[in-house]
Amino acid sequence: QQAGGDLSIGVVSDPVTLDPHFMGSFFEIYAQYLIHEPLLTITPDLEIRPGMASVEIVDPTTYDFTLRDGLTFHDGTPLDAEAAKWNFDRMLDPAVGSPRGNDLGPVEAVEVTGPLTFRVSFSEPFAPFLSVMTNRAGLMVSPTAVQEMGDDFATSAVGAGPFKVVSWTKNSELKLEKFDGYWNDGQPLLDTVTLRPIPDETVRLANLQSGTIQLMDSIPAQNVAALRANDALTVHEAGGLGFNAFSLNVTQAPFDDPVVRRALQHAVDPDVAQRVVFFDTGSVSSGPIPPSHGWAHDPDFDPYDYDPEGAKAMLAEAGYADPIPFEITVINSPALIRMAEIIQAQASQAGFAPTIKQIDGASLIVVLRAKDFDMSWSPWSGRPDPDGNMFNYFTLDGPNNFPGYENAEVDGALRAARVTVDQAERAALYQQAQAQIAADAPMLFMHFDSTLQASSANFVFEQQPDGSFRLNGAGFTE
Amino acid sequence: MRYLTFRLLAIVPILFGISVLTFAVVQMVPGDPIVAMIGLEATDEAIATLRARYGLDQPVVVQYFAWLGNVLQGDLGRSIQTGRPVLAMLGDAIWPTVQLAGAAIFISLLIAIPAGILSAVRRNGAWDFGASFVALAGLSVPSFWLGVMLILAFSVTWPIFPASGYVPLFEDPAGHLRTLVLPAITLGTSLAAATMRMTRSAMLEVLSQDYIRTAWAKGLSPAAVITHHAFRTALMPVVTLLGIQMGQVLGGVVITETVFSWPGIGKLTVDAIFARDYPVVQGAVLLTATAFVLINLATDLVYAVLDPRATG
Amino acid sequence: MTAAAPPPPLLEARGLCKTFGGGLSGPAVRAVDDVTLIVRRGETVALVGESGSGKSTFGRLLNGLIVPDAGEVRFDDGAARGRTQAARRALSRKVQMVFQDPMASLNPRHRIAETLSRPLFLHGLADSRAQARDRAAELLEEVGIAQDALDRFPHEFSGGQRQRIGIARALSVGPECLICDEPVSALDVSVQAQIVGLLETLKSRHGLAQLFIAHDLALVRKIADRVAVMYRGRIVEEGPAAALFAAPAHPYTRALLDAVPRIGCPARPLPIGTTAQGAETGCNFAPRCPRATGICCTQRPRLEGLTQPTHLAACHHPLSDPVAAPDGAEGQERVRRIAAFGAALAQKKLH
Amino acid sequence: MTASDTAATTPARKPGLLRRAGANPRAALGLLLLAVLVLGALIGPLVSPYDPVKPDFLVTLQAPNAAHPFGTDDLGRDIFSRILSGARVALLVGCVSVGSSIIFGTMIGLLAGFYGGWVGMVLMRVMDVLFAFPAVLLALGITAALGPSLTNAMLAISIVYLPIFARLARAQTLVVREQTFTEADRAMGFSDLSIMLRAILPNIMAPLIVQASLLFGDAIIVESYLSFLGLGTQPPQPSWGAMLKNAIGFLSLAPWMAWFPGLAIFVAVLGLNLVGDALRDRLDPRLRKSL
Amino acid sequence: MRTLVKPSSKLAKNTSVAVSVDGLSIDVPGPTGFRRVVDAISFEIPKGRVLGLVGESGSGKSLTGMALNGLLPMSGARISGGRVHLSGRDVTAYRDRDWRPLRGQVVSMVFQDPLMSLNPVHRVGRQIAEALRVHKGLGRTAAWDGAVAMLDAVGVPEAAARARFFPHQLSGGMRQRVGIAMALACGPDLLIADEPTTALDVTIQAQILELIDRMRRETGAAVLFISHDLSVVSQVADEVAVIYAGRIVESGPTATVFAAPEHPYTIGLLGSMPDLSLPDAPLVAIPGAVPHADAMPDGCRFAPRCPYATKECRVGRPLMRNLGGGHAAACLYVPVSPS
Ligand SMILES: Nc1ncnc2c1ncn2[C@@H]1O[C@H](COP(=O)(O)OP(=O)(O)OP(=O)(O)O)[C@@H](O)[C@H]1O
Ligand SMILES: Nc1ncnc2c1ncn2[C@@H]1O[C@H](COP(=O)(O)OP(=O)(O)OP(=O)(O)O)[C@@H](O)[C@H]1O
Ligand SMILES: [Mg+2]
Ligand SMILES: [Mg+2]
Repeated sequence: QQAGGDLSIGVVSDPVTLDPHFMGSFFEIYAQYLIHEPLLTITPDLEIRPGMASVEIVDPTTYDFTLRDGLTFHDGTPLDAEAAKWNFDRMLDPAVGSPRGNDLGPVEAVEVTGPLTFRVSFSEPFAPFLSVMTNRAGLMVSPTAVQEMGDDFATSAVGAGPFKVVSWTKNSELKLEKFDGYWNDGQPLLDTVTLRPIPDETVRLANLQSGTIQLMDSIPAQNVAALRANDALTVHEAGGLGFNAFSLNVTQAPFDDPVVRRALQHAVDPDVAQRVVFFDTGSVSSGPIPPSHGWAHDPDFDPYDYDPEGAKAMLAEAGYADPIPFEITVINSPALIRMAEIIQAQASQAGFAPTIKQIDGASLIVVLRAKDFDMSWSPWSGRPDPDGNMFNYFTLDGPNNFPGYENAEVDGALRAARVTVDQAERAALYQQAQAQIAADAPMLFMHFDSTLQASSANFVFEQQPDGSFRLNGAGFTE
Repeated sequence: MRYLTFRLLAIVPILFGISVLTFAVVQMVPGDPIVAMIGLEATDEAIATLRARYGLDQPVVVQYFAWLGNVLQGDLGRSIQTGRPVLAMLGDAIWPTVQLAGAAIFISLLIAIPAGILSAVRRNGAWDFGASFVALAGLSVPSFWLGVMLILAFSVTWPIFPASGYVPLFEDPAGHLRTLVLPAITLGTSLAAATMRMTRSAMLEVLSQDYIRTAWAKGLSPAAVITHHAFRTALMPVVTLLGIQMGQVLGGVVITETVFSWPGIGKLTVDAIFARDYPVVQGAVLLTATAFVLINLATDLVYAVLDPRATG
Repeated sequence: MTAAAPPPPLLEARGLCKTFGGGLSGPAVRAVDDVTLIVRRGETVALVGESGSGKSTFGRLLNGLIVPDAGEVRFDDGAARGRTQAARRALSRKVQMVFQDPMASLNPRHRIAETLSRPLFLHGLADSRAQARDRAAELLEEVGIAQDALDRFPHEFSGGQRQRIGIARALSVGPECLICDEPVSALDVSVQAQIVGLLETLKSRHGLAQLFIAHDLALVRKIADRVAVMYRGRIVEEGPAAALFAAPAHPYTRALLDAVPRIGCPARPLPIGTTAQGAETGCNFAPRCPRATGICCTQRPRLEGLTQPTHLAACHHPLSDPVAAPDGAEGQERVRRIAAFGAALAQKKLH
Repeated sequence: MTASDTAATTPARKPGLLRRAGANPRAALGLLLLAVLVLGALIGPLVSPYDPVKPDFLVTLQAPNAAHPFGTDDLGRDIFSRILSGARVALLVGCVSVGSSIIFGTMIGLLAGFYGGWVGMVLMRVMDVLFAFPAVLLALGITAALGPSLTNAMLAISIVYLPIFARLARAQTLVVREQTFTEADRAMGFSDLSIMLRAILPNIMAPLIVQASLLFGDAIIVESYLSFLGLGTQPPQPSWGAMLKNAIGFLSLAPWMAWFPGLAIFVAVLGLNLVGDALRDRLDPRLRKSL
Repeated sequence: MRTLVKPSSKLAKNTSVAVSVDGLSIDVPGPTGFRRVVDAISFEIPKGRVLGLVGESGSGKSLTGMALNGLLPMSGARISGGRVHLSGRDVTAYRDRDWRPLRGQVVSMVFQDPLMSLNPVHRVGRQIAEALRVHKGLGRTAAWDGAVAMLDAVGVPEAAARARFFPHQLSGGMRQRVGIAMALACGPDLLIADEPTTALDVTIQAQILELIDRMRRETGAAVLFISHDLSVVSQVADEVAVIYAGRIVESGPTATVFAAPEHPYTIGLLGSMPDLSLPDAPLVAIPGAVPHADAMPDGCRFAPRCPYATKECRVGRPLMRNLGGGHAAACLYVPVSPS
């Protein structure tokens, strides 16, 4: 690896906004960790390390942060305790409407305790907090820039990360260049990074093959085998943090009946999707906790076997004579449609009569929030902590509780896990919740996706499970 | 002059109609820019806050007239998603589209006009058959497909042109042209097909006119008859078609721009629709429609120049 | 025509005016300008004039196809009609039209049977398909077309046959007056004679009155009882055919007659006048008229009776000398041979 | 010179279909391709060897072979059966969208052309609005608003085509309205409605039908665009456009997935356009004259 | 007076003959193959003379005219027999390339519809100048001046200004003058006027006829004047040829033919046409219609419509019989006995 070089990254879609406090779509993470940097960092195997700040856990509800000396934002203003507090306040201010407020859990107060130190205190213990600080809510923006730029901040963010924004041509390229004032000496190696949105996976791959880009996100699973055999390219696969699943609307027929939901779990064989849709990348999923959450993941957890006849029998026993019709809502992407088609085909062998409804991404969110579906794809890109994968989904009024699932026991377990500090204890609580969720079957878990990326063979970087790019240490060889 | 004023005035109700239609369609689309923007994690309060901030909690009619009032003052508003002024976004996106559309039309004319003329002059000959076949093949290839094929052929198999991307003209003219080639061919192909067929039928019609016989009877060479006499008049329906095509191109660039990651109006509009970014959708559609109407007016004027009878 | 009291007017136009255009589409054209004309029962009135003089417009005004700006049309002393569909329909039973271009006047997509039976149904002259078909066949026979024409399309006929079909259609509703707008000018000479013959036959058989619009003066002279000459929307001369042809009073009529090519003597082109103004306020013809004087440019001449009260002209300086009678000597042999040809035809009953 | 050699005209022979086909090979080819399309759509379900929507996960991505002449797709469905089934969709899209837009467009154009004045003005301005509205975006908006489905895609396509037919019908009506036979009908006392429907309508149909045949092919392509954007037919229903879109992801792995739907679209569009061209040549009297 | 219509002619060496047509036959494509629509016609026109070619629609007049201009192949027709000589050269087998220098220069044409036959998008001056530039090699301005002079010569007032007009800005009569100016610009030996007055009003028609007459006197061009109107032909033609169904049935000096027509068809044609000078002449219609090219009767083609026809008329083509004074007719029974 050598210093210097220009990297072009082919990504799936342009970020919507560069303001981390308002990022809502998955595609923003491509740029976020390059422009901004979280207070704490996380390794690819999810170990939390000090970054711009170090932290001391005073007690389960009190955290003392110490910022490095001499941190500056790209605009030269200092990143000190005041600036950090300002960031927290912005995220927490209901008038601002930032979705980060929810990430931060029960924060009670942020106090500046010195020029470079501040304390975050909670009303109750919040175990995932440190992992949250390695993620979206840990990203600090320049208060001066936000105040001066107003609405324009979203397009020309000013952070303290290794790269700063040079120009952004919407839908064409986001040009970043090395930030000279970056705290981590010798980093980054690259001179410039250009993010180029190329929505079509085939075209994106063509760009990599023709050398217009040196790194691409989301290679199509079906091409992985062939690409691995190609010496000029390197394929990177890392288990993702999220899950690929469908919500079953438990508030209305037919999925208000747990028997029907359980029958559906027996009717569908995620192994087929694993092979046909994902070409043996990633892994089959039975619950919300992916293998990458090593300490919480239970590899033997497999509550439902594939048993179409059994499913049929269950339904017959429960008095369903005719095939049960329902609609599978899914967004328009070849792989997801393929998955929906598989579910449709398998379910119709087991006493169901599903149809597929394709919608666009924006509609999906509306559909999910309005519970205007029978069964809907509800993706989750995942967080480094199981809390991030479960709390919002399965607590009683969790914002992502799309199925309308209500189970006091699960709710209790998830809340308890939040305030529990001991990891083993937490793992037990999550597995207990996972088992109960499986029994109630408000969701159909299909797959734990891998993060699939490819690069030119001469480009070396450390792949992140969440698919984001954190390019400290990344560079070209030779 | 009076005619021009009349025509310009006639544009106003059309644009008004278009803005109403756009507003109506956008309102009918389920979804909401705020939800689309902040995604799955948004809380209801956050959504309400942001809705109020962008005036989306107002009745539709109020929103429309507020928007219209601003438009009349030259303010198209700001994107809800990115907060950028719509006018600036359109300004950025228009050049790539104009370049792409221009190049596509140029390529299509380069192919279509000679092919159409030849095919008409050698009617039912091998040339006619061959050219028509190729033209129809052009019509029947969906551009998303053609685009991908061109990329695989000319960037991967024979790496001559970049697979996609946009290089601004003034930054790197050579690079610009290189990135322009494949998308322009993709878009130009279907245009060429239509133009070629129109040229052919217009030429066929003109060639059967009495004044062509007069031209022959004067002893002119075939080249003179075909270019000076026949093509000159056959050009008129072709120009009209071009006007309509240019308008359609503005809408039709969507696919090409998506495939080639070309940062133009089409991609902007589609993204805005999918993001429910109302101000952007409205601005983009209004821009496209205005361009369409103006281009059609321009072709009518060109028509008047080409056809002295029209200026009566 | 006898000297006895003239038959009562059948179709009467009083002070008809029609202006086209104006506004955005260009300058206004006074196509018909204060025209009064009467067609009596059983009479053939010819309306002649150069192209664009407003003949067709006048014909269409008479038939209610277009609405006059001023003036009125009366039929058979009936009250002026309104513009309603019913009124138009009632009029159309009395007054029918034969058009210039026989191909264009027949709907190319309708079989002849349909063309002929639709009017019958419309006017309640037939109740059933079979009845309408029988009647259509009768009509075809009357105009000299074989019955098998019923199931064919217009393009399968020759020009003359099409015009016969057009006439049959006009006859289908039993009109009392036919407006023939240049019914033969698109036809071959030999066919012209056939159609003119047919119209003459029908006239005598049904007592049809005719307004015969034409520009062929030679033909008009053969068939018309009365002739009206139109120039730029106005009638400049009107009178019994014989009188008008023998001694045209208006310089325009005279020029028109002179320009007609005749076998054996050269035609004289209309002289191009020198005065360039006057048409607005004075006589329309003044700018081209060799006899025009100051008054012609300032004062509009009225259509007035001359020596004969039935022969009217709108001219400040009417001509009074008769046209030199053709000696016709060199044509005698031709006439003889034509007559013999006619006789031979009659004898052979070739048809 | 004698009479015999002057009367030497070739004996009249009935111009049979084949002979005429030989005279216009383009039209013949077009008709042939069209026949293939229609036949495929009609008897497709009878002859197709497999259920076009039923996956068979044991035979995914098989190259063309004896059991699957066109190969199988990523879910193991028989491409041949899907192509046949897609022919129905193509035909349906063409017929319904072009059919409804020709009906309403003609009505609008006929009214606007016949009456002119305010009625015509307002109708045509509305059409202008639709026309100036970018077609793909209009379709996008409609399907986005009403939800993606084949029906809505067809609705969108027909709205896009509506002004094309309306304008054409109006232009034709303006011409035919001035023709003598309409005047003859009026002189006969026929009502406006009767004149419009019986006299004018049949005479303006020819160019409309030509246009329809061309747009029919276009509709198949537009449906593929909508499918590309996820707004067309819904899975698992195969439309050629959707199949093609899906195939793009497998170009290197299973190129046959793209060959056959691409070929099907080509054949259909080619056939329709050839037939449209031939119709245009036949129905346009000016061109016929020069024949 | 010369005999214009010759049963068989030696090669015309006499260069005072502008055009000589010998046994010309023309075939046109039909649905069932080629069919003959002009059948072995012969005539010649000396310089400065006018031959009137009259006949009903479809009789082959225009095709004959086109044959003299080499334009037949454009409409798919072809010469299938006979010879055509233009100013002494045999052009029968000329190809388009050979024709080009002749067109406009040796032979030129005036068409029926002056609006349709002028290019709507070019100024009339340019359309005339074009011929001068091609044939006379004139420069742009010289050709333009020539065009203006030509317009002046054909009686277009304010020629310099009118040259800048587009066809639609001129009246019908003016347009036809432009057409004539264009045809005569390069001083052709032969002018073919195909119904040049049919689309015009009588008053304008008289002017155009006069113009054609004057121009042929001034330029010495021979004129083939095609018309279906006998009285118009009688105004300009020195000689007439009456054509019926692709065959010439009668020809001769104009005065002779019209004073004493011999062929029953000519008589019938004259009888169908009222003449203002002879108000008493009966109007006689020829029954029936011109036979269709696919169903030509054997023998005399007029026989089915002819009141004098006998059995003999139905076999064999009646030959042109010389009746003296250049007058000839193709009828078995000429001269027709009056009774
Ligand atoms: N519908 C119309 N709109 C505008 N102008 C018209 C219309 N109809 C006729 N005119 C004009 O009115 C004048 C008279 O036309 P009209 O057709 O009555 O003449 P005409 O004597 O029948 O001529 P022709 O012999 O050529 O048939 C012409 O100048 C014509 O251009
Ligand atoms: N290009 C052609 N193809 C086929 N048939 C043709 C062609 N041109 C002329 N004809 C036929 O040849 C015959 C003679 O045509 P021509 O044009 O010479 O007649 P014409 O005497 O000039 O008639 P008109 O008075 O109508 O101009 C007609 O029957 C016509 O239908
Ligand atoms: Mg008229
Ligand atoms: Mg002719």
